[in-house]
Amino acid sequence: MLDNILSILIFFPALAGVLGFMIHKDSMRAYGVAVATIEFGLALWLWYAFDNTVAGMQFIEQVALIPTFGINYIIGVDGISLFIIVLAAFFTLIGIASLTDTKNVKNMIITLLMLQMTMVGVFVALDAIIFYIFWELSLVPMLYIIGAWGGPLRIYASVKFFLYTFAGSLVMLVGMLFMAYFYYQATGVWSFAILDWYRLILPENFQLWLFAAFFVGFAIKVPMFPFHTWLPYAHGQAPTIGSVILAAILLKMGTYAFIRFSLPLFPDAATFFMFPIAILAIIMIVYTAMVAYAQEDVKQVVAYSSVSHMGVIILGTFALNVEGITGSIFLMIAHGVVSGALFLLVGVIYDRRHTKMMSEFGGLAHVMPRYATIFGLMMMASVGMPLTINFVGEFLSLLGFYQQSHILTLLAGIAIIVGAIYMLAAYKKMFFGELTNEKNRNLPDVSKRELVALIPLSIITIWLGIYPKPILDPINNSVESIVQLMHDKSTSEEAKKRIPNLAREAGLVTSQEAH
Amino acid sequence: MLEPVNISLESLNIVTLYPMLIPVIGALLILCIDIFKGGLDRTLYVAITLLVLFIDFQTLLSASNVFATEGTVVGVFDMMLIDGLAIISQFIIVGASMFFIPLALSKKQFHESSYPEFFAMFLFTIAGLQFMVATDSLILIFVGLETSSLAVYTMIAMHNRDKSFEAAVKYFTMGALAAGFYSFGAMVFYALTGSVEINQIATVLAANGYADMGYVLVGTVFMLAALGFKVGLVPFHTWAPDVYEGSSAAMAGFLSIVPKIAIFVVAMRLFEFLIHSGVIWLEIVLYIVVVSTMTMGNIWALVQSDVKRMLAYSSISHAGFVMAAILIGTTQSNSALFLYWILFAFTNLGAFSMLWISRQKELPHGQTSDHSYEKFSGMIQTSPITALVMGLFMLSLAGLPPFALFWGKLYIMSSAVTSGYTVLALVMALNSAIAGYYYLKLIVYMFMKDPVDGATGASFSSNASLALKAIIGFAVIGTIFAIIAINPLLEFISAFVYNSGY
Amino acid sequence: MMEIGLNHYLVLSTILFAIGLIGVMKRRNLLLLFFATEILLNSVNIAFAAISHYYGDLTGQMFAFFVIAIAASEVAVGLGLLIVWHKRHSNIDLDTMSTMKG
Amino acid sequence: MEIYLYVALFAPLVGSLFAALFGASPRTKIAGIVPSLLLGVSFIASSVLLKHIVSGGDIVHVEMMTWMATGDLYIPFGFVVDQISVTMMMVVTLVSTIVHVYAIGYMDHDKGFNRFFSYLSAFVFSMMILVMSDNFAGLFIGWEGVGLCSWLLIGFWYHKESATWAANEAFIMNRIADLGMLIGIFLVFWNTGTLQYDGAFAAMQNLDQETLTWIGIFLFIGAMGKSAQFPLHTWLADAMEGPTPVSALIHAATMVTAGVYLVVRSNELYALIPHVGLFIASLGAFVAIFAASMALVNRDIKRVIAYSTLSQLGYMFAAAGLGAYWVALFHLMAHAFFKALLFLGAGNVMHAMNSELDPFKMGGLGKTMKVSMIMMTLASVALAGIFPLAGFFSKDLILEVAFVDHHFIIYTVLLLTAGLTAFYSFRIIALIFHGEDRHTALGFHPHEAYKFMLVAMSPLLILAIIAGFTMKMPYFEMVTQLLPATEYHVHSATTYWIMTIGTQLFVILAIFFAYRKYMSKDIRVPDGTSRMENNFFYKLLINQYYIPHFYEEYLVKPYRELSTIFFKQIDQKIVDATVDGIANVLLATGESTRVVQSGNLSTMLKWMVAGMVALLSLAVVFGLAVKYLDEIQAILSGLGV
Repeated sequence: MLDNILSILIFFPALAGVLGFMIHKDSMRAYGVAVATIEFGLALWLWYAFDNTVAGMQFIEQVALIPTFGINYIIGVDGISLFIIVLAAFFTLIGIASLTDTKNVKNMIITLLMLQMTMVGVFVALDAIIFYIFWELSLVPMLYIIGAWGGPLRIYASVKFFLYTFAGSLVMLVGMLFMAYFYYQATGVWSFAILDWYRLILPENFQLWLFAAFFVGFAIKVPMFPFHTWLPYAHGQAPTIGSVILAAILLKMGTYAFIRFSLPLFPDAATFFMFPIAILAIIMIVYTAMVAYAQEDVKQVVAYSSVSHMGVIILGTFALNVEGITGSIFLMIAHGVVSGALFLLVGVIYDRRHTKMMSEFGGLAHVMPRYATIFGLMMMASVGMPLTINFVGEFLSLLGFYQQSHILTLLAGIAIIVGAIYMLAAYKKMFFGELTNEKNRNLPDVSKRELVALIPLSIITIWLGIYPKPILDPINNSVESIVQLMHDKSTSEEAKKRIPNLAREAGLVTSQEAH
Repeated sequence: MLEPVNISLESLNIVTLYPMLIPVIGALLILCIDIFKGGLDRTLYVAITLLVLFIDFQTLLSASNVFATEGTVVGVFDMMLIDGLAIISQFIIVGASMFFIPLALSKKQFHESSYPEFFAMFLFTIAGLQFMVATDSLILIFVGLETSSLAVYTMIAMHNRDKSFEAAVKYFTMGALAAGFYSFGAMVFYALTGSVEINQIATVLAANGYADMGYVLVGTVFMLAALGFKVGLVPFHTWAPDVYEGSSAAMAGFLSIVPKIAIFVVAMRLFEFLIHSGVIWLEIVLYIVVVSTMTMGNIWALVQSDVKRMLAYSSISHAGFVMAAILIGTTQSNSALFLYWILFAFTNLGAFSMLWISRQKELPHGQTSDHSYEKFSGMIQTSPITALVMGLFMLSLAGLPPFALFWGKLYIMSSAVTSGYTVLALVMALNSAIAGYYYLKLIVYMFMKDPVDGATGASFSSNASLALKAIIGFAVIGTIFAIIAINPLLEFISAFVYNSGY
Repeated sequence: MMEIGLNHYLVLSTILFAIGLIGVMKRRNLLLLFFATEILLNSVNIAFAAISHYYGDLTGQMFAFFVIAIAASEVAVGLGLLIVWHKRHSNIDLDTMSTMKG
Repeated sequence: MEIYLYVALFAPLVGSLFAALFGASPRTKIAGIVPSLLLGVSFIASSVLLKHIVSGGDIVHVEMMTWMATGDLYIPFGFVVDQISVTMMMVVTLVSTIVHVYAIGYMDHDKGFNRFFSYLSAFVFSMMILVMSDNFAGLFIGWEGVGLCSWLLIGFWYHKESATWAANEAFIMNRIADLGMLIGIFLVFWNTGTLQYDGAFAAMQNLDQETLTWIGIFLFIGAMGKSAQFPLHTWLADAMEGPTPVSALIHAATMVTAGVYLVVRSNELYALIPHVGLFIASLGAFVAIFAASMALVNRDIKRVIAYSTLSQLGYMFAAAGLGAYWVALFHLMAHAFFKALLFLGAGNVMHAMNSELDPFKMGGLGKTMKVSMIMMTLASVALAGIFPLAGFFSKDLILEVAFVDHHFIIYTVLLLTAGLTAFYSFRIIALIFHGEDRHTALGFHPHEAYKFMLVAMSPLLILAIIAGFTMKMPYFEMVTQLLPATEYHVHSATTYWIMTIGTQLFVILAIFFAYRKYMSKDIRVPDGTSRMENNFFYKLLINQYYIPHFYEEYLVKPYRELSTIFFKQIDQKIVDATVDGIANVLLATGESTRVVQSGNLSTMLKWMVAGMVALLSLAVVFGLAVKYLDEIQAILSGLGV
């Protein structure tokens, strides 16, 4: 049943959003929650109906859009994208549910639903142009959210966010056009279908250029150093819900795209650029962690911390082996949950005090014990405490990359030190010590509505930390197929060496090895 | 004793003239009606114009069928040339005009629409443009060009405000200069080849192997200057912003779409053969002109404070974009040109109509121009739907998928990529990014700022009438659901362009 | 006495054209500006006539006629505009018409 | 047997969660009693397992469930109870049960009572995971878990700046070491293909020296952090900010010995790389004397005991490094007993002196706190290693090991340390319990601790006394089934007796010296005036060799400044400024060039003509170029282009 579940997942929120215009203001929140719940239910159903044993794409749908130019509406889901979709649905739900009183909440909820459409779309698209459409469309609602509900610098922040990403992705678009052209030359038909592109083996120098073109688009989205400066502004100015979605889902688009496009399409280039990118990733990890330590605004701390964690994800991705890539995908979800939760937590205190300056706080543990506990849990998760969700991802990513380079992994491992430093420092500033500031004297502890969002996240954080299997298995299957594909496609010796050949390990030899 | 020259009517092949004659007749009809009974309401004239254009469109349809079956048709002493380009461009011209003319039915009656002559002029313009695209004789092109231009000058002036007169005068004077350039260029080619028919010129030049390249270039320069002026390539663009600002939004929209496509066709006819016959110079120069037009147009648009003026610069930049297609000069790029222009027509129609419905009789208090950015601030709060529609058009202009213009950009960039103009493609990409800023600026004003005190939603639709709303509705649908139309359009255009040998 | 050839005509027309250009650039008075444009067009006409004679076909002259016609109609429109402008501002100095800029 | 294993493992967790239920609610005894009982259960279960193992039963090994599995990596939650882990389990469960009971009394006035027990039991759970896990990953879980709990417990009184600071210091320092540990784990995985102890160690047998060396080094770096070996030692002394039961349990008996446990656990690895072993031993010896020297002058009871712990850890590492793993483990056990006892005694004293820690403000407490005095004295005797108490059998054994293996430098160092140990232990004993009464003057009214606290301590006392001669042999029998069973016997009996008696005499002398110096009636409270205090060495020691100062000055501060520079200078002034710069350049170009559009018609016309002329000139140039192409080429070739 429900063969076109994916299309429903994409367009149901959009439709609901359009209908939302005629909902009365007061009942809007209820409406939003209802819609998001249905969407989340559908996402869960997708997970339930998803066949863990299949490595390839599932629920594929195909509709011809511009056959003459090879652009078609192709969507599908595999282990890599599945959980990010579920996560997106989940975060939209708790985002709307925990929405504190904002001015014209109606527009906000409609925007969120639109945003959800684009988010799901990006992760199910199997046609480069469809991917690009959703990729770009996702900018608009976020632009509006930041620009309309943000802080004093909101317009600067939102425009910067939009233009920066927009410019990057246009370069990526040129790359896509080239890719399609090469496919056209090779086969005589236009096609933007990713699965078709997978079959195309390009000479290495082409790969390098195309990789670079795609890289610009993805790196800005991730965001990788030195393209990261839009993020602190976006986070710093965005309303809580904006930061949550941005950190939890939108940033993952970049890293996801690396795995969906860069690696399988250009295995040789990926190998070629592995070390430069790894070094960038390490700079991201350590440098931004130190920058985070220098912040006075707790939200900025979390913002920079997510850049730092994205560094680990990138590193895992470019480990080019199953452990690393699986780890990085898992870390995407983990980081989504944890940083999302952290932003929610920051929002909690912001709603009470309307400031995010840590100097304003101190000794909060006296008045808000529950808050302090949940914050502590999430902090520990974010510094990679074992048996929390983050550890699994970080461990696997680093473990994976260790196969490629020892010394770089050692440097990247500094993450667990510097991460602890800024997080503990921030926690100490906020929660420990005597309660000095009178304004904090009688702050209410976390309310029910906030717990609605925070409790599930805490549960997930622990549960997946202890028992990641249900998520790791599907991811693992899909990743194995991708790694194998990369190995088979790679032409250069270096790449063949770096990218493990699972088939041989499994004892059977693919056609490439045959001759 | 001269024996009488007898020419069989078949050989004249008058059919090729029908599409141009119809608007001319229509125009005369309107004038006659006015003579017999003056002071009739504008609705009548709008209706008549629409009907005429409708018939015109029908003839074009039949013409396209003829082309589809028999290929290119020539007639009237080989003056007329009905090939794929002619047909597509006429479709665009007539079709777009059909959308633009109802804009005269605005809520407030503006000066021009009270003149029947205005509508006559309108039809003359269209006729002139149709002549331009449906011939390859430099004479007829010249005639068509001037007919349309003179009509346009007058129509601008009819808006009857100081600014519109200033605009008209400026446009007129520069137009006269451009006409001089054109005729001189034509003269040079005539001197070189003894013919004024483009394909003749081509053959002759090819025959003597471009012996005196220098003169060919001189001719090309003058042509480039003349045509460049009409489409507003840098540095011949200077009229555009003032004229757009001076004339009514509806008129400006019309100017930004309809005349330009005719010029593009002429440019295509003229420059294609030069580029392909290895006039590298032209390639280089066009490259420079195209890039500077795209870039400077954008950069100047960045600093505008009036939306209409911003759109003027933006359409300069778009013209540069499309000129690039001519520079590339492959079948794909030429089809891309038409595709782009159709989609651009929809979007710009929408954008300018939005300006048009927000037009007040007299300047809002404390504002220097009709459509300053401030006027739109906080629109989302006062009249959300209007704001959304406007935002939609802005996004489409910025080339945000999946809205109309994105597909045009996509296809042109793709054609650049396919024929090895990688750098050009990147320049286009980055320019679209720059362009993002000023389209975004309006969105920022509409969605993120608070309304200026005392502003009500009414002011944004003060000039709205059913007709305008309908037009905008069309534009919205066209912009959003462009994706569905792309495939048939592409098939149609490519076939026609290819069959007419471009 | 020397033979007057095609080139002389062409040179003449070019010179006239140049004069016209200079006029177009220099003139501040609209009326004179229009005169300059007329010079431009007519210089071209000379050349057309000469060339068509040189080639011995009538196309050139035809073109010249069209140019003349168009020049005439331009004058009509131009003068119309000019008169309106003069009515409103009682001057035809084009330095006054620069309300739109930037 | 599995059931006992699970009981032993999870009872503490249950206790912790139970206490956590009362986390927010006001102090209730129940929140302390239930966890203690559950720990008792856990202790009993461990004892059953011990009996099973001792009575030659085979090793209990269970695999609860998969944790991580991807690619070639497979990590289960697997637990093993063998001779080594069961020893640790006994120590952990016993000491922690006692400490829990004790803490019920000790913390009964603290409003964080419930929270405290939830943390403490959580710690025990992590510790159990650490020692029972059958793979490195599981070990790492426990490793980080105890780190977390120690962070929570050191910073338990989070309103105290010093406490939270110490907590963070401890956590971060451990993190530094954990990185080494992590790298070690990676090395193990990529070289052996598994993280299970048995598989990994089996595979290590045929790895090249270099790899093994690296593995050994990185794992040991991990151990250094937890066991606070130099240079990562400073956190342990500061960790004394935590409540005393915490110090007793975590920072004396169990957590800090995790490093030793790791080395013992990886004995098969270190057996292959003796040179690393020697390094470990030397470092151990160094730390032993280094810490002892700092303990000599310190004026804070808990810190003194902390340093002594440090120095004892040094002993253990020395033994482990020299390959005498069972000895190390034995000393670990014995030390756990008397050191915990010592701390709890100190706890009583603090309780009595309401948290006063300076022994110079006490004196003559013996009169009011007899039992505590006896207990602490005996504990110190055991620590000093006087026959027949526990310390004698474990510590002197290490001396013998060093001697027998002909590492005479290590031996000498350790011997000296033994003397110092005796001295500083009795220095505080003397200062606290004997000599004239200095506290009443300061308005203290000491009282003995609750009965049940003392009762709770008694098992430790007994063990501290008898652990040596009763347990040594059976223990040896047991663990040597797993560990290399090297007997350490000085060959000639005479040397042996000379050594032993010599050591004893030396130690006793040290004790007497301490008593003489600090029991005398006219003891001068150090006030910075006396000659000794201005002596360079005294300053050096009291400032802990200026190492914390060094860290503060040359690591912490620069890091903070560098961060600020990165943020303020690089991130904002360079990286971000570039981005905005590009945008601003475009805007500026627009602003500066918009004057082109002057609005004046004649300028516009000029522009058109200018453009046309420009193109024309280009055309002419090009035309000429085409015309004279050959000449140009000739010229160029002439120029040699």
